[in-house]
Amino acid sequence: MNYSDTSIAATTPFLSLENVRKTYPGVVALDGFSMEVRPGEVIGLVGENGAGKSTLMKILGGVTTPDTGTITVDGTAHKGLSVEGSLGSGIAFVHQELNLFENLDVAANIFFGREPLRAGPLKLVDRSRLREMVAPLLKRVGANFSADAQVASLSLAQQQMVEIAKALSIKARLVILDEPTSSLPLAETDKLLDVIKALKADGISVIFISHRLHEVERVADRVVVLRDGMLAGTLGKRDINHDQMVKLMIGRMLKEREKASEAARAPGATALAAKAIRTPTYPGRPVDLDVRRGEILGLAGLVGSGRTELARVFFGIDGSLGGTLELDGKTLVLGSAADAVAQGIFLVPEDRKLTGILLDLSIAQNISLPNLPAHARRSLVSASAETATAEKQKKDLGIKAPSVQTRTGTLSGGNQQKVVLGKWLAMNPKVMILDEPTRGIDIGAKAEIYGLMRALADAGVAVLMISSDMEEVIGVSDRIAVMHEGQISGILDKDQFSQENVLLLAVGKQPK
Amino acid sequence: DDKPTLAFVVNGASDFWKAAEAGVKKAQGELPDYNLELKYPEQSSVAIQQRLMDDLVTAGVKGIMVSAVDPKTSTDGLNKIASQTALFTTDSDAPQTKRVAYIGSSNVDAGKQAAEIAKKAMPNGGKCLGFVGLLGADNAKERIQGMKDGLAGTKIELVDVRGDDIDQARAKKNVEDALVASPDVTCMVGFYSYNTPRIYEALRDAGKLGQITVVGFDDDPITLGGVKEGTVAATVVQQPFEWAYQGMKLMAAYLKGDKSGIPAGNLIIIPTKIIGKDDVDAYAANLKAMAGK
Amino acid sequence: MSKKDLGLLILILVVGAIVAIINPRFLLPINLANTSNLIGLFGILSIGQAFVIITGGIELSVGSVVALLGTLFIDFIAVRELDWPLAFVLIIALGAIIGLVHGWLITRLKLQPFVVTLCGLLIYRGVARFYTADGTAGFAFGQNFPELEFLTAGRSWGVPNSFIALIVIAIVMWVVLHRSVFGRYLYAIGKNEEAAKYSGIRTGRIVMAAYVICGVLTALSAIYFAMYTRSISPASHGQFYELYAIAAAVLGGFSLRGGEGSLIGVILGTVLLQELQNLVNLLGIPSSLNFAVMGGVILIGVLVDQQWGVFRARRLMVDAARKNVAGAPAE
Amino acid sequence: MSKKDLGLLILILVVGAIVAIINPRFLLPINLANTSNLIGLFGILSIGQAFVIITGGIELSVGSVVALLGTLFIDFIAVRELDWPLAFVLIIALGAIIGLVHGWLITRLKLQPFVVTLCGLLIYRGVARFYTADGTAGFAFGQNFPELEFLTAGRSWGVPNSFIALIVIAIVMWVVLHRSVFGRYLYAIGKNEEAAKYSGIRTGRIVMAAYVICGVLTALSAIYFAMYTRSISPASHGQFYELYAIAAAVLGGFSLRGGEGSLIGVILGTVLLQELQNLVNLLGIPSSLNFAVMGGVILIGVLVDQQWGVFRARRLMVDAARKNVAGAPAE
Ligand SMILES: Nc1ncnc2c1ncn2[C@@H]1O[C@H](COP(=O)(O)OP(=O)(O)OP(=O)(O)O)[C@@H](O)[C@H]1O
Ligand SMILES: Nc1ncnc2c1ncn2[C@@H]1O[C@H](COP(=O)(O)OP(=O)(O)OP(=O)(O)O)[C@@H](O)[C@H]1O
Ligand SMILES: [Mg+2]
Ligand SMILES: [Mg+2]
Repeated sequence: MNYSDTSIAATTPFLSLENVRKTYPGVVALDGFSMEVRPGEVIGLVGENGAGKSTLMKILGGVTTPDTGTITVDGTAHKGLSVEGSLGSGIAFVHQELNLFENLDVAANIFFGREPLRAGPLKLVDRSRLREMVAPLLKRVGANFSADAQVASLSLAQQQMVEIAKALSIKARLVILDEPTSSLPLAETDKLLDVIKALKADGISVIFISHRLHEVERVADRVVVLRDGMLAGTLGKRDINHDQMVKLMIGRMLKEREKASEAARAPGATALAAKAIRTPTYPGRPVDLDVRRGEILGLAGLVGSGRTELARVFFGIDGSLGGTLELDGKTLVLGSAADAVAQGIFLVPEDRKLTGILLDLSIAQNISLPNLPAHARRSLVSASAETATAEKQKKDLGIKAPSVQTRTGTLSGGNQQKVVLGKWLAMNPKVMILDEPTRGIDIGAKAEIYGLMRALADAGVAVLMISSDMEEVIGVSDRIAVMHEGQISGILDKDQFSQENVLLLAVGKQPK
Repeated sequence: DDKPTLAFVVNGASDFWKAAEAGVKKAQGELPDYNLELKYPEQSSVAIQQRLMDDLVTAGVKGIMVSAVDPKTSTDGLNKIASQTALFTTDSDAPQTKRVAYIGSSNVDAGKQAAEIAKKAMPNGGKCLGFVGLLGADNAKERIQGMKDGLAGTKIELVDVRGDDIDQARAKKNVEDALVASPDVTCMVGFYSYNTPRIYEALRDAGKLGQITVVGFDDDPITLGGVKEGTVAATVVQQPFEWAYQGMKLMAAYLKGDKSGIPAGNLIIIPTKIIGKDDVDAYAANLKAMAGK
Repeated sequence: MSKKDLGLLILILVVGAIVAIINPRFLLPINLANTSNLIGLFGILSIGQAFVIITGGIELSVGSVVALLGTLFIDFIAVRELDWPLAFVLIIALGAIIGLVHGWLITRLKLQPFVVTLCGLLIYRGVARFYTADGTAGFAFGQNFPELEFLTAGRSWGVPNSFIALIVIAIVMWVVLHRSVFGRYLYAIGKNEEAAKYSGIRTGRIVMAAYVICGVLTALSAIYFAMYTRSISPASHGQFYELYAIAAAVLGGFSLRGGEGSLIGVILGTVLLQELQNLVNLLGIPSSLNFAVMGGVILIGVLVDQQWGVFRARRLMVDAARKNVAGAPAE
Repeated sequence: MSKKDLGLLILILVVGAIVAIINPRFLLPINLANTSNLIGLFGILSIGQAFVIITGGIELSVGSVVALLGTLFIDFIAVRELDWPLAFVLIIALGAIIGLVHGWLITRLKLQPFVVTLCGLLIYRGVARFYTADGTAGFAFGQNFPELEFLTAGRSWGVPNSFIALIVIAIVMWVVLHRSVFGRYLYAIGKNEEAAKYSGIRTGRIVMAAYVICGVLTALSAIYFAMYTRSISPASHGQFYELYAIAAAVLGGFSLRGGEGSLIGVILGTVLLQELQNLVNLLGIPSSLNFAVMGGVILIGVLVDQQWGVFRARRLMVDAARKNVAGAPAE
């Protein structure tokens, strides 16, 4: 083992996995995997979509049990853990999918299942002590909301902070974070990484799963790489770097991001234009923005700056409270998403499982759904037309699945995202809006999606990409619009691109 | 207005009570000093009827004539009403309560009359099947018992009675199923007012009209039509019109202090009648006249 | 035909065989005709319900609508003496309007289907009772409508026309539900309405259409029921028919969460329920146990189906594990 | 008290005031006592239902359980002459067992609550009817149980003891639902059962406990109803009571999707429903319209609540817009 930090190497492992194997019908999610976790160690766990990271964490969290193999916690060997068993041995878990109760307040969520009780047999919640216990936790994660706030009123990022506070609240010995930063941009991510360091200082181990490799580089003591359910390799502190991780993950080096697109492009005509549009969340802040044909317009901003809201208005999900939309110079009235789709305005939404795809339908059925009449003769669906369209998208996008009849719910996150893209690419987009298109997507698939966006732009489509990933915004966009509290605070052209400028605009200041 | 109100509370929504409504109407014409009303509980259940009467008492009703949903076991509830207003019973009696009097007919006697019809129509004996809404209801039990008593010692037998929970689709299907299950049945009895028409229609659909003796109760238009046609042997009719008409007048007199109308046993029996082919026209005409049509 | 449907069919045949052995008169053509008549009536009702259930909704007012529209139909032709085809069209239109109002309240005003249709259950029966002043709507003796009676209560080649109507409706609705674009939308909405909306489907209209279909089919069966009983006491007519319809759908493999179920399933569910009712009468079981038998069979049916699903999933899992383990060394 | 509850309370008072003006006898102590007695009976039932609804479930068998357990209770003490405290305990235990079985079928065998309790609705009434052979269970003339009668149908200081029982139960249940860990888990499960499971909560047990609570409270109210009517025809006793209970909960702000509602709400819902029934009788509205009035008021109540929410959200938005625009130049 290549431990750089000898003090950690010397300690006995808190937890070890040996030869763990987990299969789902038709899929080997984990195949003879072994690893160990020592006290005070931060392990970065990386791997492509579907490599088995979440499966591994679900086994540690007691949500599923492995087919074979042993899990040793504190010297005791188990065939599998239960949720209570896992919690009991000090394993705290922030799931990839959020697990909060919208109808309860923040405090109730953080200490859910471990409420301080008042004396007496009735098991009444001691509400004042609960509040006392929550306050320092919220402070630690840098929350900008109160302990009494209903979770339903928080943004996705704020909810993620609640999840992290919850993990901290357990006197944990191991904290597992499954893509905690996937919806955390900029400042919040830094805060989280600080929290991880503080945990380490307290002797608590952390397993940190992320597709943002630079974050892993910053905090990990050791990186474990998964590939196809197997251990592809382990990197010690000194060996952790972007290229090494990528090589282990996908088995080859990734070419440098093509700089070809650097060449100045003649901007196309304006495709979608917003004139003084007011979104329901920021009704007092009119937005002016135009997306041109043949460009990728990046939309950056802090958490809750109103980008998703704007996208929802562009896609006809929410009505605007004022202003006008224009498509190719003609006024556009959108009563529903159907109207937008009819005009060739498509949205790849931020919340894939809730709004992006139907998990119970097959890949083919998902892809044909927005354009079903075209796959039908006399209103009757033609299965062969459906399959043909889906096969094409599967091939073009490299969707990894046994067949196009596979249930979408069994695919890994990245492949699900490709299905969402596929359903729009099968039609003729004029304007393509992508809200956090690479959220939770591995580096290989990311590159493919960037390529796809570029190809779309080259074909004359207006692409609007909302992203909280700074590298992505700067690397992919032709222009960057930045939002601040519901308004466009500035637009940067390629020669003005810099992290600093985006950040300044995002907090409402002028760029240099 | 300050006129005292008298209420006639029935045991559930049914066409049977339409005649009583006519009786109440006629009595109203003769009792201008009173407000007369007829009340249907929204469901045929003890709790709901009890509540309706409680509310009527609250609303200041001076006298109530009730066809209790379950008189035998509602003694306390009825007594509570009787302590606050003049309570009369009709349709089925509650002799153990403090009700002033009962006006109505005897279901047992009605059952016996049904037996008479059957005996007359089938001198050589036969096998009868009965159909009824609620097997457990008192009026059903008494009619069935009366008929069985009446048939005792003859070669006619009431072999089974099928219930339908007042679902007319089931009532008709029950007859259809009975025709299949018991081909040897020679007579059918409809104990509730809608049962006889359903028997009539099922027999007509099966082409068995006239081959099976039908004994009816009450005076549904289809039943009377069948009687006239000769396909229903005869029907036993009660006279809810008379109960209501006489009852309301009696109650009004009683409230004025005139107790002469109440006989010694506190029972005023208005006998049921057998309506056969010969009486049916006169009876139907009379019905029409009473309803004021 | 799915495995689920096949299982139900086998159950129906087994029960039928047992009843036929105990009482061979079960198989008499007249009995089969009588029962298939009721299958027709309840089947039409249940198909309507199924269209609503597939969207994740529920229609509890079915029984009250049967009472209200049946009362109006008889009143129109027997008392007001409208031509029956006109009355027929009016009633169907009323059914569509009721469906439209329910759909509108549910999709536009975002009320819960259970609440809307529960209120409908209470209101429509009340209106029907008020309309007849708690009396009965029925034909006078000898009032006849030969064509209407033939179409609704008559028989062709010994088969009740109501059953033939059910078959025709079932075939059309099978195509609509399982082959058409509209049917696919219904399933999609039942599975995940949000995602369907984000795919550009006008979910509001589709759901509304489902309630209208339910309203129309309910109106149609209301006419059939009216012509079957030929007399309606609004206080009790059609009571609990919504439960029959829901039970048929559930037995037929529909999930009340939406997005699951087949048209053949709901028909088979109806057949089983009517077979049970017939059985109670033919075997001389006390009528009081009628509902209990129905409840018991539904429970057992759903339980077996569920446990069978669990068993199959488990076996699949074990198979997968075995295959994968076996295959491992060869890799 | 939440705003929703307050709105409901105001509605109750306004309706009461109007009725009192039209017919001052509405305020007679005897009328208030009669009505509050029924509020007590239905309130206990509705609280039980509320505990199930909060988990996202539903209990449709309530009316049938009231019939079955009421029949058994009267049979136990009037015919079998058990001591009433023993009979009381037996009935409550039976209620708990019914709840346990439902909870078990729902949580362990993963059946849908609607299906399980629909079967219960059919089965229990059937059993009750079979038990009495479709007869009536009632007391013989002169059979008296002074203590039992005092506790169930008696009054203390003019207040019906059933109402006092409701108040006591409501207070206890308020603490359980709104202050205890168990109550918090119920809300959590109603909103997101998966997440509750991931938090290490034994959701199965909690849900089962909710059904047991519902069973016990239903059993208790079954005894109260039995002692109120003193006679039970199992074919009709308690019919539709599940709808009353569900309607009270819905009026009180419960969502059938689970995770929403307050104990005060369900009590106020019960009060409003009983007030409406009282009103129909007192104002001489035809009883046939009773259910229609109930349905209409529930629909309007839910609509107003829903539209009020939409309106408030919109006003909030407009306010925000105005404030922001006004503030803009100053920046
Ligand atoms: N419940 C399930 N049923 C069937 N297959 C599953 C299930 N859960 C996961 N899988 C499969 O197991 C494999 C591993 O999935 P897992 O979620 O662990 O990947 P991951 O590494 O977390 O990917 P991502 O980065 O996209 O989150 C994938 O092929 C996935 O399709
Ligand atoms: N349903 C809601 N109710 C109340 N506030 C909301 C709701 N949805 C969003 N918000 C708030 O509106 C603001 C804008 O949210 P939006 O999701 O559009 O932002 P965003 O820039 O896309 O950020 P994110 O990165 O969180 O997606 C945030 O402050 C968020 O908290
Ligand atoms: Mg994952
Ligand atoms: Mg967003």
